[in-house]
Amino acid sequence: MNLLSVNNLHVNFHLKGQDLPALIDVSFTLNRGERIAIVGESGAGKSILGFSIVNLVDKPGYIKSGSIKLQNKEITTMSLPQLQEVRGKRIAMIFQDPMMTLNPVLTIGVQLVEAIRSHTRISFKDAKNIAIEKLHSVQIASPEKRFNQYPHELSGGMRQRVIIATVLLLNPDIIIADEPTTALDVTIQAEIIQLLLDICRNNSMALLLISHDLGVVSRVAERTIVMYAGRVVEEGPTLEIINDPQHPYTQGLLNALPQMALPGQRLNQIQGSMPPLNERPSGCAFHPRCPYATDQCRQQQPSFIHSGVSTVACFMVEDMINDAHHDDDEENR
Amino acid sequence: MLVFLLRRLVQAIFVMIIISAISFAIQNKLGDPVQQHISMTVSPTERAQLRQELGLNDSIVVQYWRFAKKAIHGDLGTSYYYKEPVLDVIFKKLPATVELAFCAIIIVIGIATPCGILAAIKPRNIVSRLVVALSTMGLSIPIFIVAIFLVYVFSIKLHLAPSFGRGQTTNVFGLWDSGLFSKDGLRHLILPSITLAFALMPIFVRLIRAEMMEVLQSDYIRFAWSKGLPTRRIYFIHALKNTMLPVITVGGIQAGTLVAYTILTESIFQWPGMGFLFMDAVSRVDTPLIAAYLIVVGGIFVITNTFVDLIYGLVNPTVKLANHGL
Amino acid sequence: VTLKMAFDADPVSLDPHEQLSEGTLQFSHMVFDPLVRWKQNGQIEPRLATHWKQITPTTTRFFLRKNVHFQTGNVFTAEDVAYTIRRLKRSPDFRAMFDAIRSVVVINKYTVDIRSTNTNPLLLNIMTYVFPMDKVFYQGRDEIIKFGNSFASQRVSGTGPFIVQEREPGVRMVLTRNKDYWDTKSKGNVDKIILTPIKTDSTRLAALLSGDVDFIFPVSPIDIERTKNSKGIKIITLPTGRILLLHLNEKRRSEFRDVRVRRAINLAINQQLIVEKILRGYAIPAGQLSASKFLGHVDSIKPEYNLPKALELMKQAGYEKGFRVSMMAPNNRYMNDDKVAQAIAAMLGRIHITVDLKTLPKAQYFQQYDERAADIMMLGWQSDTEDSNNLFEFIIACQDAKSGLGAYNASEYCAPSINEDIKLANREMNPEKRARIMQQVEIKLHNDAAIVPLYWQYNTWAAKNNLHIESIVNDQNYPFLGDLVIDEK
Amino acid sequence: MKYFKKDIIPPTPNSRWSHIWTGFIGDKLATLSLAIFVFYCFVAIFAPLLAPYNINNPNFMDLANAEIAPRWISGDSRFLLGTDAQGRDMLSVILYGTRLSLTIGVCAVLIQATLGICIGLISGYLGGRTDNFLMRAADIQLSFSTMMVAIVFLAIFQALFGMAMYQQLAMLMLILVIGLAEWPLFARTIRASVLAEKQKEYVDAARIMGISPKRIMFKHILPNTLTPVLVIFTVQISNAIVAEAALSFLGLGMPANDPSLGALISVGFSYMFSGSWWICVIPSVTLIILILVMNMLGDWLRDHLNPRTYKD
Amino acid sequence: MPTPLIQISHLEKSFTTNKSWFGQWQIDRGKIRRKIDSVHALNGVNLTINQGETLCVVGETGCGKSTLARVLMGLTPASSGEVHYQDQRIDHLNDRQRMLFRRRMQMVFQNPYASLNPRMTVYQTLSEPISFHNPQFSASQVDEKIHALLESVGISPSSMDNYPNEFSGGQRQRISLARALSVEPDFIIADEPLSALDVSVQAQVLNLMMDKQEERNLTYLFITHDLAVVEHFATRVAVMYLGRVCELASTRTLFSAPKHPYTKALLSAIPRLDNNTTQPIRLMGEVPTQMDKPIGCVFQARCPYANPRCYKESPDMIRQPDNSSVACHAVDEGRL
Ligand SMILES: Nc1ncnc2c1ncn2[C@@H]1O[C@H](COP(=O)(O)OP(=O)(O)OP(=O)(O)O)[C@@H](O)[C@H]1O
Ligand SMILES: Nc1ncnc2c1ncn2[C@@H]1O[C@H](COP(=O)(O)OP(=O)(O)OP(=O)(O)O)[C@@H](O)[C@H]1O
Ligand SMILES: [Mg+2]
Ligand SMILES: [Mg+2]
Repeated sequence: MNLLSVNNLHVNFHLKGQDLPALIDVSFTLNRGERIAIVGESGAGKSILGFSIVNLVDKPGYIKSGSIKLQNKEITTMSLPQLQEVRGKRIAMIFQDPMMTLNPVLTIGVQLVEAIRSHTRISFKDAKNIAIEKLHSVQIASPEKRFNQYPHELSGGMRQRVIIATVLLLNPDIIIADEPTTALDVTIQAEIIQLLLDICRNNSMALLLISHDLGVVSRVAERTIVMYAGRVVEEGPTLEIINDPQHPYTQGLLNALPQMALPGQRLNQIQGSMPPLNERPSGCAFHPRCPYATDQCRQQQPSFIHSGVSTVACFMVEDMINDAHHDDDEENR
Repeated sequence: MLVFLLRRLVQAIFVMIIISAISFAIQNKLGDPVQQHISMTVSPTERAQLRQELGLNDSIVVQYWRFAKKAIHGDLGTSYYYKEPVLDVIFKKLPATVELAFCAIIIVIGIATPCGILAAIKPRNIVSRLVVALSTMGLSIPIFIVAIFLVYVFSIKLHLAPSFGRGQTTNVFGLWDSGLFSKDGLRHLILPSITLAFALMPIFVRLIRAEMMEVLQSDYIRFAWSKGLPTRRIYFIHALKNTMLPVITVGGIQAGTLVAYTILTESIFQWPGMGFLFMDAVSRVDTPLIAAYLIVVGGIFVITNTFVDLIYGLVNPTVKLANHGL
Repeated sequence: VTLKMAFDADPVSLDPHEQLSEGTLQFSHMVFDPLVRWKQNGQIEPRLATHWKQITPTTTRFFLRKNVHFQTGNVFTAEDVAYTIRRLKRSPDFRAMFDAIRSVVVINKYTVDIRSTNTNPLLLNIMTYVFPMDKVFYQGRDEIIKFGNSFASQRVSGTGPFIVQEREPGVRMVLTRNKDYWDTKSKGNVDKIILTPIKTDSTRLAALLSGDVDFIFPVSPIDIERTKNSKGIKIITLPTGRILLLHLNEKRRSEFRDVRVRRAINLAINQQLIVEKILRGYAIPAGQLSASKFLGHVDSIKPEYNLPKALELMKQAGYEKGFRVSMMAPNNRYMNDDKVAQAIAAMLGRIHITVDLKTLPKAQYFQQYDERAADIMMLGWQSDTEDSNNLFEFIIACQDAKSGLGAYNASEYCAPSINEDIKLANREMNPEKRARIMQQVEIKLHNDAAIVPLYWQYNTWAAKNNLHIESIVNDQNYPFLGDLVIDEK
Repeated sequence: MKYFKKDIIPPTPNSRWSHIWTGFIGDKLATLSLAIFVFYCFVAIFAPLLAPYNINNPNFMDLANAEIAPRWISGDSRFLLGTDAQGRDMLSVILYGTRLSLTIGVCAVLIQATLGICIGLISGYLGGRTDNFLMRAADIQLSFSTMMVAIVFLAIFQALFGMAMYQQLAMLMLILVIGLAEWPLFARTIRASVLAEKQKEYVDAARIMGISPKRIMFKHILPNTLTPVLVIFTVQISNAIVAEAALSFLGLGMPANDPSLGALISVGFSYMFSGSWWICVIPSVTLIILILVMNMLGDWLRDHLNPRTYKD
Repeated sequence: MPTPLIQISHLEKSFTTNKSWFGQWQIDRGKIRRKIDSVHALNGVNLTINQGETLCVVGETGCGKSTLARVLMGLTPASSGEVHYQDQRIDHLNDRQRMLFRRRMQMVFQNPYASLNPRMTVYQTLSEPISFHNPQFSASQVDEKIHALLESVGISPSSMDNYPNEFSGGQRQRISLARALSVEPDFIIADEPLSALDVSVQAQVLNLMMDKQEERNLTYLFITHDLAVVEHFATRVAVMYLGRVCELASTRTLFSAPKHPYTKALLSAIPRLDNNTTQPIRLMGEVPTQMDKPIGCVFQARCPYANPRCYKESPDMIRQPDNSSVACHAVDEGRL
């Protein structure tokens, strides 16, 4: 059984009297111990997806329809106490910016211990021991000392580690990591990623990694979901997606990487940029930037089709597969 | 810390010097003190003589110099009316004002905090909308109208609370005449403290609401939610503590407003505190007392601000006192 | 029974000679007794002096009450009277009045002779200010210090009905009944007085209405009707001799030197209307300085209002277009003083005199007054001696810094003939002759339109119904609280 | 450090002012507030034309007409809102009073704003000693509150210019005092924004171009710091009007023959319970509505412009 | 032999962090002492930038990259050291004297949302420097020039009167570049111009920069933390650590044979697409702050190869056989 299944999730934003879709018809599943990455450009709706899973979409956003099931328990309709049960204990979340994620006026220790104590009845002392142990496990030197320090006394990398330790305290089933390293240095980024990876492997936790860095994704995730303008456009095993992207957007994204061009040569750019919420085009949202766009793309939204091990939403791919089938059919005849 | 206090001391002295100079510059212009203390039938020559005795005929500079020399030894002069050293007079009235302000602050904190929080966490709730509307209204109604209205309803019509004065006081530890320990004293406190609280309440309700709303948007509150903490803990530990930071600073700034409004409140309710003393001194042209009041109030401002900074430093771990303030 | 009362002022000091003010005199009547005092009907009543006799034109013999004790227990004797008067002559505030007395001679333990410098028709009036002090108690430490502490300002021993128990200046004063008070005939039954000074009219009234105090003074005319209508509260009003008037400064303004202009101004101001509207009828419109109970009062002079005539006079004087003047008035000294001033400014507008009115708190006003800072200034004057001549001396006599004459003459009007009359009246012992002299002055003033009389104020007290204040208040506002009877419920 | 997400969330593409305007029209309360405020301004500007009586006419104040109740009570058709204790037509007096109050409020806040903006700009841009000194001065000034400052300053002014002169200058004095008393609020807000703006790279870009500091300060930075000023502005006007009212109550405001709303209230106060309630109630209501409206406008702007006003 | 355009020698820069005189008094072991805290952002940087090349500067957060750029541009005065533009020393010039060089050196900033004045239209943004540096231009000439510029960076001149918030991040970065180009400079410093942009847009901007370089023979000082970009774009690379340049080499050399231990760690940390399983080299400890001027090698605290000499002696840049320069005792001693 799937640990988490998201089905036909729609999230809308109420902005200036308009009801704008930020997530459209998103579906995916996550199994125990699985590591999935969500990639896409800024504004694609990755964070919103992450927040929806713990039902933390802020006003003016709201979950319009669809379901998010954690082992058959529907999250979208849970009451607040039930949600608080799930959050932290079953699903934990790491945010992008370690500088802003820890409460500046509470010590690290308080913020760690409260997380344990609000889910299990255990004495402060025991909780402290667990916390220190976790701090140790995320490779923080002299955790006893850190325990009584305030967040501002720690560097960014250290803070992100504290956050990871917080998240690990209750051994959740799922960790959602929303761009956990964007604000950090390359060397530290590598360490944190490695840390996350090790932890997930060792404790068989499921990881939902939100990122726009394909390099990071390729290192961590088994499966990748590519999002564009609020929709999933392609989904499949990471290796497959990197080596054989199907959707023109995924292709463009990969080709634009400097690694894909010869040094000193021009890069393969995608024209234009992702439209903001209120300017999403009709049909396939990618069509204004797509080199292969047809009239059909402009008018209709492609549905998902399987292409090899991946799932893609693109008419071109659909056509190609159909053609291939056609060819097969013809050949068979 | 020491450096911080030292700095504040320098600042206090600086402020007091300026204030004493200003109060000195104006004191001649507030009226003729001699006039206030004699009958109208006293002849002009005799008045001139009295002025001479008081040293009022010397130039301002000479007078200021004389004043400053004494002030260094802690002697700010003698009140014309009370015939006692001005500082003694002021410190005798201090408890009344402190108690009034204290009660008002308690009321403000006690009401503004829950109201502000409620209005922030449940912005669409009917009660919280009412709170917001009332606080805007409160901001718009001058305090003197409020005071008279309260007196009319609660003392004249309903006879629930006395309309003036401080009532019975009991002496505590031999140095403080307190009205807080008798029923009568407390009854007398009701209307003035409500009035005074009314002057500050809207500011704080609105401030706490706005701050709380902003804090609730922040990442660390989201993270707290995602940790699955109980609602109470998120609102009252995580959010409130951060909300209080700006509230504390603004609270410090409001000290001036508080003092100004104690003047109004005390005059309306005949509350025998420093504000009343000040207005009385002005109408009696008790110039040494006026000057001393201003100086003491200046000192109080610096002290409250220092306290506020200290508290701020305690609440906010990111502040190092030595880098804060002058 | 306890009397809680709220007045607009409290005594500045416990020393009755430190300041000549209403507060001090009210206090003196509580803690001390005067030799003689005014009755409500304007007669003089014996107190510590039982009777008196004029023995020469300048000497009057006073016979004193026996068996009177001070609050210290010392016996009251003639020595105390002599001591007190000598001390009065040292007091800056009282000196002016007591200059009229040359010396005091103790004849025996209960008899004193008081010798005046000249023949003095007002000697008895002055004697109402003599509140004998305890010589044994005070002597040697009796300096009068205006701006500092003295023995007398802290400690008190009088013969009066009340003893000071507690005093917090400006906040409250508590007095208790003097058990050994000599006047056993007095029906007064007040055992304790708590006096709270309340400056603001509305607060004071609210204190009465809410039942926090029993007796207040004064009540603003605006509130009188409303107070009358409240249950269980009564109002007593009495006309006083306090005259409100305007000075038109002739030194500052050449226009005011023209009698036609002054008369026009007098005619343009409608005293009747001011009294009716602003003071709600609680004042008497005045056409002269002396109130009707004063000797100098001239019945035939009535306040006159005649706008057309005023305009005509202005025209004759060549000011048809009018002119601009400055005016000052206090805003917290007399009842509704600022409103009256404003109304007057409006009235002068009718004869095209544009008035720049400034109203100030009394503390600043009288400083400005002494500097004669505006063209028109308002003044209210209560005669200490209940006599017209006191008004003349201070208000319209030619200014003389040395003698203090004309100290408040902000018109800077100077008529030598009036000065002569004032001097004459000071010495004239025959009441009728004296009256004629003073009436002559009033007529002269009226003809000259030297000042603009406005009205005589009323005093208004309010109290709970069970207080018999009507029999103890008087137009000089020294309620004889020793005689106050309170019905117990 | 890399970039913060917050900095790079693009503002909405359509112009911010049109967005604000549409939001405004959508909000009934805000529209109503604006309408009322505009009405007040209209009244203030055209008071001389609207008032049924000319208050400068010597016949305007006639004691004989004193304390006539409003028309619906007294039936006296000459005076719609009755007359005050001096026999002045309440309507005319209130119209002029509103004009005065608003003028004082607006001018005082203009002074505050000008002073505050200049000081804040200089302080924020130059930094260092200047900044330290100015902000310390602002701290001290701020902790004294307008009322305290006003009480003291008005006394000085009264003294310096003499009473008669003060009479004529009262309005100017009030404007100056209230204007001088609250500059720190603007200064600190502006300074805070300037400090934030100064960090931004467009300032560096301008410097790299060799543009003079003065031009950078006024042409580049200043326009970007004005949003919070707009918000403070409305609220400060209401504060200034209330402050003037309170000063009038203490006897330090406008003179009685040239009354602002505050002066009208404080004069009418004694008539409150004596039957002639309208003398006090009508100006009070006028004042309260005006201030309420200003505050609501300020609130609305604050919510929608979401500026960083000075807080600590 | 490439001609040097800019020469930087022994450049140092420190910031005082407790500016107020009062704040400098601290209680230290019972005594009150005056102590000026300062951050040493640059610790003797030596660098030459050649005409027409792209020199990339990489390094950790806070190592002084931006400070270097700002000192070069004259936005912050240097504490000591010299900067030469061709033959002229420019670091000590005042605003007026620098004017000449303002036209030659320009800068593109990191945050596209902050580097354009939100209250100025594109036209205003561009016309200001143009008319400022070319007072003789008539209005129409300015217009013409702006048209040409916008077109050359791929922005439609019809959107000239729009405000920056109407453009996307990539477009803004183009406008920023247009602004830098408006004075026709020879040398452009770009301080992380891509870090705020999406991958697809990064490519657009990078392409544009390369096009312009070709067109106008520009010299770039390109600051970035994205090594993939460096590898693609740079001619030479300077690796900075705590205010010092620790390795300087041509791109090919650096990526194929990194020498300095820090460079090695850095390169190993780049996540690569090809899912190679090489473990990143872990550096010990946290990034130290530059509060106190370091003694010895700046990297000693985190260096796995540090020996006593490294703690005492600060290494100099030493030219290696393959024309790269490294500041490392270990490399010098052949231990590495
Ligand atoms: N509070 C909000 N109000 C209005 N719009 C919002 C809000 N939060 C998100 N959006 C919009 O929703 C869309 C998706 O946002 P989201 O934060 O999920 O993007 P993202 O993929 O996480 O981007 P990034 O890589 O920048 O984090 C964006 O267009 C954004 O503008
Ligand atoms: N104005 C300043 N005042 C004080 N310290 C400063 C100032 N500017 C920079 N610093 C300090 O100087 C050091 C170098 O900063 P710099 O901005 O040059 O680093 P950077 O390499 O550009 O980092 P990033 O990759 O985050 O842009 C940092 O420690 C920083 O804190
Ligand atoms: Mg995101
Ligand atoms: Mg940088």
